Amino acid sequence: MTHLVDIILSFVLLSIIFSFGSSRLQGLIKALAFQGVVVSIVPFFIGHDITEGGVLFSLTTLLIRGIAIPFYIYRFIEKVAAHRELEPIIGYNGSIFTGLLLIVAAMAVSRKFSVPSASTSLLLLPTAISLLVGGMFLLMARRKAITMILGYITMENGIYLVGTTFSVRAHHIVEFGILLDVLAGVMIMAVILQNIKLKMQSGGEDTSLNIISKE
Amino acid sequence: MTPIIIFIPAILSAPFFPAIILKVKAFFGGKKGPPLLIQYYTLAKLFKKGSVYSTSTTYIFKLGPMVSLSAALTALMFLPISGAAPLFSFKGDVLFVLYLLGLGRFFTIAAALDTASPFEGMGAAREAYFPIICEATTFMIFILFYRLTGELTLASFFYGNHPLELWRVAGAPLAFVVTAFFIVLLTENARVPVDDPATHLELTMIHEVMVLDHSGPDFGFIEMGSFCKLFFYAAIVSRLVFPFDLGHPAMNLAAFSLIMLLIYAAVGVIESVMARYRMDRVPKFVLTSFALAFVATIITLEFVK
Amino acid sequence: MVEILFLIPFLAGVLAFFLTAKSARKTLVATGALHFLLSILLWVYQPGAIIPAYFKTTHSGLLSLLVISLLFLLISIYSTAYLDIDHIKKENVFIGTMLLFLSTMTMVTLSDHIMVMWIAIEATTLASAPLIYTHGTPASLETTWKYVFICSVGIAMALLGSVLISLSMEANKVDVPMSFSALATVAKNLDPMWLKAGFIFILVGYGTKMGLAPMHTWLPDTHSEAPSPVSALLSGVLLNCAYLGIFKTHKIMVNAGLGDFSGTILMAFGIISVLAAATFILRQTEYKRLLAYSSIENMGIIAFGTGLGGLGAYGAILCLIHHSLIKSSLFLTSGNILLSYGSRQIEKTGNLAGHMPKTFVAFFAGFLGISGFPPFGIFIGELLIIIGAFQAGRTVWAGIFIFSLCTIFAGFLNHAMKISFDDHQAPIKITEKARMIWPQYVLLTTSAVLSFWIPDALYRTIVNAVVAFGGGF
Amino acid sequence: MNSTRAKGMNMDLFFLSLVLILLGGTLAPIFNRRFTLMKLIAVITLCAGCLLGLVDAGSKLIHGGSYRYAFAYLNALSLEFQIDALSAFFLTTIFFICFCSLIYSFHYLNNAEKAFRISVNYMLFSLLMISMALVVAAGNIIAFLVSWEIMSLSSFFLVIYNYASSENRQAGRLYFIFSHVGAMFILSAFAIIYQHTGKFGFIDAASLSHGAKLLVFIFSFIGFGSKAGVFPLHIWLPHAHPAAPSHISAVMSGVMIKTGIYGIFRMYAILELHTPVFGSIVLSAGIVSGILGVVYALGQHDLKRLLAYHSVENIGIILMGMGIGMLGVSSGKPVMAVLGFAGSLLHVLNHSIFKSLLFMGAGMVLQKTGTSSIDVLGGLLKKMRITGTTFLIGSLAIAGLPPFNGFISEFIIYLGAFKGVVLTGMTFVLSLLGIVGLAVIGGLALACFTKVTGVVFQGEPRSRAAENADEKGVAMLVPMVILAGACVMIGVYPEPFILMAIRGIDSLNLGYAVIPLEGFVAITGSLTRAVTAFFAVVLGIFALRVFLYRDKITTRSSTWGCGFTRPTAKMQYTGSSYAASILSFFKPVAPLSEHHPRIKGIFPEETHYFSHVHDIAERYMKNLTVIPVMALFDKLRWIQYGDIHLYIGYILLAIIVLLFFI
Repeated sequence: MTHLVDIILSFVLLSIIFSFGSSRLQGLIKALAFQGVVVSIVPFFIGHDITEGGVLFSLTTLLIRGIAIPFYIYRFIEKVAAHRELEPIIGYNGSIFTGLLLIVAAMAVSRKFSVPSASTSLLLLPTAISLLVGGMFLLMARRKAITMILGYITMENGIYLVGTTFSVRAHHIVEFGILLDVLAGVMIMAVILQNIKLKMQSGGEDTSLNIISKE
Repeated sequence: MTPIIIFIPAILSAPFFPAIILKVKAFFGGKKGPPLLIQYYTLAKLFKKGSVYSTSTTYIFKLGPMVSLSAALTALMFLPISGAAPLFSFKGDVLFVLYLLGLGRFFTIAAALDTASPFEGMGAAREAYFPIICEATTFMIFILFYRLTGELTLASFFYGNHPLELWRVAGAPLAFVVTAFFIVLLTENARVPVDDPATHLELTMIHEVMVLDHSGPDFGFIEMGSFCKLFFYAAIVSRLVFPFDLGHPAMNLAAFSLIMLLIYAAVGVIESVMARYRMDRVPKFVLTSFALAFVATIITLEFVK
Repeated sequence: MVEILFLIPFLAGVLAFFLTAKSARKTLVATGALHFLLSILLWVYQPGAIIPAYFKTTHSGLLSLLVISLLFLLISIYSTAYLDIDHIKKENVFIGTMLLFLSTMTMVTLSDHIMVMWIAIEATTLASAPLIYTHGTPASLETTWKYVFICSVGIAMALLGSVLISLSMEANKVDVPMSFSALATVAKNLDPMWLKAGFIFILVGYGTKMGLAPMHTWLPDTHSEAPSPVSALLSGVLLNCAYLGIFKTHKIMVNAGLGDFSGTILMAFGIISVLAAATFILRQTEYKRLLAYSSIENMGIIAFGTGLGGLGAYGAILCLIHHSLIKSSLFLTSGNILLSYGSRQIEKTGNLAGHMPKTFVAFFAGFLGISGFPPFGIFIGELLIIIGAFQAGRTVWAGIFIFSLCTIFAGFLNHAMKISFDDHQAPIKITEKARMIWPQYVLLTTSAVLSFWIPDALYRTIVNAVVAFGGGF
Repeated sequence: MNSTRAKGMNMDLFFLSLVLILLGGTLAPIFNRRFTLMKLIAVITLCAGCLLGLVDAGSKLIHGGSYRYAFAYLNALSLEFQIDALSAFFLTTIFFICFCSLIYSFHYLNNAEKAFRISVNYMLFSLLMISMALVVAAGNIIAFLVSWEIMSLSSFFLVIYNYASSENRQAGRLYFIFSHVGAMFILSAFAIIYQHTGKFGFIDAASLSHGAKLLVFIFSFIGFGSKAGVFPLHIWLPHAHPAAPSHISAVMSGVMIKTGIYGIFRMYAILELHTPVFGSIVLSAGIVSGILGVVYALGQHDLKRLLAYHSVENIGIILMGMGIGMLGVSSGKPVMAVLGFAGSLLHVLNHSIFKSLLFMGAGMVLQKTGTSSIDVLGGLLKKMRITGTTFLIGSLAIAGLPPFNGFISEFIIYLGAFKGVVLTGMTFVLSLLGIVGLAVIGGLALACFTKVTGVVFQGEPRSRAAENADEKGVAMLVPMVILAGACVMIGVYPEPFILMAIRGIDSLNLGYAVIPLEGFVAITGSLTRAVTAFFAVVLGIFALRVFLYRDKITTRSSTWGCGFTRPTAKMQYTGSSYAASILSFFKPVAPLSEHHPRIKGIFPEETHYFSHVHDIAERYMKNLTVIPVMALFDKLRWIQYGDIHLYIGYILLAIIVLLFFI
């Protein structure tokens, strides 16, 4: 029987494809926000007994991942008035194609792993993997620093999915760690980015990003 | 006592034999040639004279003749002249003798270079060059002899009828050895076709040019030294071509002297019928001697096994 | 009570933000000294932790801690002199961050819980980023960006790895706290597949931080951009912290009977790193990058040794300690060179022996130490590792290893001689200050002494640390 | 520090001497303010140390037996030292030569401006001595390697003593790289031993399998060979030895490179390689380096470089002796074995004596004329009688001529080789080649040193510098005289020294009962007699000469120019031209490149000629190692050109690849 979670997760998978295909930052951010919301509510749907601590964590995560970060980045883009174009290193069609392949591969791979709580959902592991690798793909395939941050967050979503849903007695310390990671990571990156923007008025943001330095 | 009795006259007769060469050459030239005792006269004349020393020279210049002469003399002490027992003999004296002659050569060259004369340097360079190959040959020959006799002394090779033994075991190949050694003789003693002692142009000389500046008794020593050296090699060759022991020392001596005459004559003949090689040809000529010795060794090993 | 060790520098750091440059410096040195004192005391008494679930004094931790606090003390002293010449706009911020950096690193060495260690290491990244950005030039900015980004991605991997390890507990319903010490005891019961996966992610993650090729890419830029005291800290201490994570995980693997798996992977990374270092040292043009690559080399050596186990593991720990001592001294010296020649280019330097004899001695001694010559400890470390490699029958690996070591030596020698002896007329910008020399000398002397005599306590600690890998003799 | 003392207290005398040397070394920099005082203190203390060590080593050599010590090291390891007859023999050599060169250094290092550097030089020198002594005394892997590396280190610094010149820096670089790579080879050889025995000591290394032994021997042979300067691993040597100050070159060329020889001896001893293959390797290597060494020497224009190449030659001779010894063992001929090894060991001693003597002579020339380029010198014998004479003696010795020490060792090696000639198969062929090789080497060495003495010390000075040279500095003359005396002494009365060498090889445990020494004593005795005879003859001739020259007028005039009336010093035969014809014979192995503008016109302007003999080893070493390695690593450099996206890719790649291994 298909689990309710699977339906949501399939949307997440779609969002990955979409994010691969979207040529504009805004689109990317929307996809991201969606992912953030989903991954943070997934735990509710998985049949664990939910402790209030768990609820608290999930809500904070929802707040941060689904709302705070995307909003912050949205504002940021407005502020630095970055070009809306993404300047892909790998083209959109190519990216979409890769995305599809990626999902298929993820499916195949996840067959091989025996998840402790596999009973609950089939798509969980594939989605996690797809998010993870998809995030890295964005890191590699998009030239803009801002996009790289987005990719990083996608990756984090994947990790979060694994971390929260698979370890049954959800170790809060784990969740806390992940939270700290994404928060701190994104914050400091944004700060640097801002500085870059300020420093490199001349060339605009892009110059700072396909920076080529000596080996 | 016999060694001394043999040794002294040998030394004294050393200056005699070269006269034969001159005679033979003269004969070929259709001339009467110098008296047989010419070399003795020369020596006497030189010993009477005083000397002129170049301002460039040092004590090495004076040392040279003495050392080369002494080396040659000492070498003769180890040689069983006419198959009689030598003055000295010990395990490996062959090496000692060869290196002693080397010492003599070192000082001849050093003395030559002492004069700062470009010509003598030229001669010295050649004197340093060709004997290297000769030594290789000589050692090759002695390796062969060692295989045959298991000894490493001149005495064991050339005493009494030991040479006969060599012939018996080695057989025909020993002829090669004799040839090789004869070539060595020509080279080491600066004879045609390696060097022409009678030429006029210093540029083409080896031994003669090196001693240009020596005069008086010093030059006498040098002459004497080269006579002894020639005598040394000739004596060895003679033992090889006439390996027999006639029983009595006197008869041996007679036979020996005869053979020596023949050898010197042969040298004379060669000098008369051959021209001196171009300098860059000489190494090839000397190398043939090494090749001969080598072939001889390899062939003989078949018999000795 | 061990928490004090990282709390004190933390508070001091926060305090420093509100101080003037002068007093901030005092705080820096004072904290360094206090920290050193405390870690000595820690060695003596080995007290328990307030939160034993998270913190614990382990043998490996103690070793790194001692190295850290010794290095920090000396580096802080050097920095006071360094800051006189190399002017930094917000000095108190700089010093404050340094102290925070210290506290995070101390936390790494003391943390026993997998997640806590991960958090601590993440924190080191965050704390060190401002230090690298100190000069605020576009280049340094770019470098900082690279550093933060690559490390964050790496660390994220490590995070996933930690999660997977918890999964490996779930899989077999193992119910123990997620602490290295606890897991090491029950390692046998963990689910091997998830454990392997976890190890791989942790290795890659922390390996990125430790500077193992091919994840080392952030390291050269960072070390050459950062002010020399910072590079010294990064190379001498931070890398060890990352290594600590790998080391402890590897221990779990060994106890779980997966030692061959993890060991081989470690060795592979080690060899790759050494080769990578060789590649870039041969034709290097900047001496700070040169030193950075040499750090990569040494991390490779250490990983290789750890993977070998036995003699190799012991050698690896020796290399770890001595590398920290020598390399940080080298970076401090490079600071002197940079300040006096005003260029990072090897081309622009020369005749160090003539211009600054004292610095030259520190520099060349450091070079000899780092390339494995007695009387410095890396010599004996490498010796043991190579012998260990043969002992383990890894002849081919050893062959490649030795080959790369020789190449690196050749390359490094060329540059070192260029810097030390080549002709150079242009005048020197600074005079040699005592405070900019003797910290290096202390470090080098320590290494020299330790390579002939190791205190028994230290020796026992080392052996206990590596005993799991059949270390010692 | 628990030192398990074996025989009484004279073991500790050894370490006492080392401590004394160390003291001398450390005192020097302390007193560097007072130049002469510093030199005095340093030289005296160091000399005292050397003498002490000399006495100790000598007594150990005489009393035989082996003395062991162990010091706890790094809690679990230990530094073990063992002095047996072999070590003692090398120790004797080391301390003797160092002693001489220390005395020499007192006047050689006379530049007061460089006081500090000179004091450092003394410190490093003391380190070098200590490390050399410890190398030959080392009893386990760690002790050996530590001492070995310190030796390389100190000698490297001594080579770049005068680092202002880029050649010296280059030389030092080359040398350092070679010694490090060599050390790595040695290390891996030892590691293989450890792999099989599981011990850091050398004991029961003999239990290795034959394959392992072969591997160990090859590795260690490469390692030690590169230190000893075996062709083709010698290429650092002709660069490094000229670069170092002469008293150091004397020590490096005289004794330091012998530690390589010691290593090979030691490996042979501990591995008990009683199969022919090892002997064959060593002997062939010996022949090649012997001949090529002297050929290249003949082609050199720089005095010290020339001498350096002669070290290669003599190492070749030493190895030939060793190889013959090994072949003797493998083919069950004890006498041949003893002859070979004894000859080899004795040549170690002899070479160290005359080579350091020659380097000191070269140093004197260099210091007084400011150049060591052969073709601009000349006529020095008139200005430097003692230097010239001792140098002449050294040349005669190195050319292996009687009655000097070089001849003795070569003589014994010859005897051994001749013993091998009666055998069959490989042994026969190699022995034959060995003998011929030795003969050729002898001839070439003679040519080479007639060139040196003739061009440098005889004839007319070719330059201003050479004209007004002198030989001030007693401290420099004394050691030269001592060494020259030693040359003659060993040459005339070799018995004790040969017995010393034979005692030295006792510790090679060849698996034979000790064979009676009468035979050898007999040989030495007869050598002495023969030499005496020769001397008698010389005296006789001399007497005759005196007699002939009584009341004769001997006049002096200029050399007879063969009709050319205005000779100049420039017209003399130069060293290059002297060697040209011989070199042409060896063109294939010693390619000669010449540069000189062609002479044109009836009145051609001034021209010049320059020739250089290429060392094929140097050529091929570069093409076969350096260039490929560089190319390889240059190819790898693309992996990091600064694109952060690529870097992320690496991380992903690493993970994906690793996941396959689960």
